[in-house]
Amino acid sequence: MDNQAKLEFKSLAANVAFARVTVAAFASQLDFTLNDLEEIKVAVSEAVANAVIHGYDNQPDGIITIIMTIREGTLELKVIDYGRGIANVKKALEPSFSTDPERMGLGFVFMQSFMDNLHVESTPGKGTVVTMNKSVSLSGPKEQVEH
Amino acid sequence: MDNQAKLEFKSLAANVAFARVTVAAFASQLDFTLNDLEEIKVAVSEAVANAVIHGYDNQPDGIITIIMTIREGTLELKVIDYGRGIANVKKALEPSFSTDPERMGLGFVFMQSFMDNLHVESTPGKGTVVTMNKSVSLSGPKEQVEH
Amino acid sequence: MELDLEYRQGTLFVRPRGEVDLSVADAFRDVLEENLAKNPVNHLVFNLSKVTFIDSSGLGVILGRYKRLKQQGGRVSLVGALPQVRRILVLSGLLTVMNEYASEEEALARAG
Amino acid sequence: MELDLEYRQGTLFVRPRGEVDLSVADAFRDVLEENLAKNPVNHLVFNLSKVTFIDSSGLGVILGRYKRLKQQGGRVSLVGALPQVRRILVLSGLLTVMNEYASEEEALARAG
Ligand SMILES: Nc1ncnc2c1ncn2[C@@H]1O[C@H](COP(=O)(O)OP(=O)(O)O)[C@@H](O)[C@H]1O
Ligand SMILES: Nc1ncnc2c1ncn2[C@@H]1O[C@H](COP(=O)(O)OP(=O)(O)O)[C@@H](O)[C@H]1O
Repeated sequence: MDNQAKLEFKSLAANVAFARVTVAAFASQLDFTLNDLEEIKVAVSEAVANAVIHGYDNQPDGIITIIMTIREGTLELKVIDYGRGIANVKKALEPSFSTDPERMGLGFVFMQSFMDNLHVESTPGKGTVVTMNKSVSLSGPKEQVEH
Repeated sequence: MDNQAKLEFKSLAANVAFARVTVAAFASQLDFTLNDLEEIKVAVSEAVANAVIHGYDNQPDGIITIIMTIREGTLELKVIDYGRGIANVKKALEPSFSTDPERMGLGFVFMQSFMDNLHVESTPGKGTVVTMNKSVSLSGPKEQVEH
Repeated sequence: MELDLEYRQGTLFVRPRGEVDLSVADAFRDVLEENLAKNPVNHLVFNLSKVTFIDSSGLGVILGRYKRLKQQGGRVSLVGALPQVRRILVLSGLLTVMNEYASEEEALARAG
Repeated sequence: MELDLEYRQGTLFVRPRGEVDLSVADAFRDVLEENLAKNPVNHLVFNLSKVTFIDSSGLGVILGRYKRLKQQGGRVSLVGALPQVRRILVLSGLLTVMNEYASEEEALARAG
């Protein structure tokens, strides 16, 4: 059954956990394994943390929107902020690249590793849209294949 | 810390569980007891089920909006639908009153019992807004008082 | 919700697991009606010990079956509700019309 | 996240519990820096056995402390990561620079 939901919240660090629990609850309408749900949680956590830290520079008054869609066994997530934007998306996607010396530059790496697809659109001064997809694996529980 | 989030989703029965988990995750930013969180889940479940069944007559294309606000230790919830509306709110709030013979007429009773406040605004043909509040009890964990 | 059903000498044991809300109410009701039509049941035992969440949509299924059995002279017992589920049963008034037991055995022995 | 710290003869045991993400990263880092300033530490042991979730914001706190200790000639050990946390450690490359042990005792005995 196709489904869609939209979540909007303030750019507070406390909302990172709220966002990942919400998305996992929505995703659990598909037959994802527990392992898949853990991976989705990490991806959401990274995207939302980026919006809070980089997009809004840790200011709490920004709005972050997540659009969750279930379509033919696939979960699509759009994590949107209306903040600073990214001047060089290609560079930003490189492993270990970070504009913040305190951070690891692994956010996009984790999103890419844990989801099937990652797409980043950004306009400096306007904001960033991170789109990620993940399908339920048809080959049975993923754990059995991977471990 | 004050906080606000807005959730929008389709009027599908499957989203009743999604809505209550999301609200509970948001509410857990306050120091509610596990018992309080269970009560909040029931209240959300009733309000969303009403929007699906009564507001939208079980049609899946309606939109349900939940606005969650945390302000000074109080959780405020607004559950909004743009459906049929309620002609006689006073009557609808009466225990055991239901326009559906298969149902118990206890939805509003549960919302009233499990939250501190319940307020219903409705315009026939336009929709319904159910507003509920619950504060963190200052007298320590509620369980110890009640059981 | 998952559901386990067992029929034994006029008693139908119903063992739902998980969350009983609007999303499962219709299917739950249909399965019960089907089983009540198939077998002569004079005692319906709801074992709620594995139910982690219930709301008025879920209770409605139980109450509806109670009304049906009462008309036929049968009875309905509730077994093992966890605290959060039990509070809902109390508040709904269901416990004033149905008997509650600690175990299925007790429900069988004492519901007479 | 909750945090338990224990200092014993040059070793600081760090035992976070729960979820280690952006919302706790600053406080986590500050507590560690404070303790590293207070005591002479040549071995930092992160016991992750009670960590249910970690993301790159949480890992950053561990990596930052690793860099600090390495400069001072100290070492960092990781203990007891659950499978989902361990996958993140692997993917981040942290396990290529820090040693991993099954228990705190083993970390003490083998990290020389
Ligand atoms: N939502 C965003 N808004 C603005 N800049 C972003 C956003 N997300 C990522 N970036 C930029 O991309 C870089 C790489 O991101 P990421 O791989 O998540 O690493 P990290 O968050 O550790 O810096 C960030 O350092 C930042 O400069
Ligand atoms: N969102 C809504 N839209 C339209 N009508 C509603 C809505 N919520 C409640 N009602 C009306 O109020 C009545 C009482 O609601 P409630 O106490 O929840 O009992 P129940 O859902 O069991 O009927 C319903 O039967 C319905 O007629």
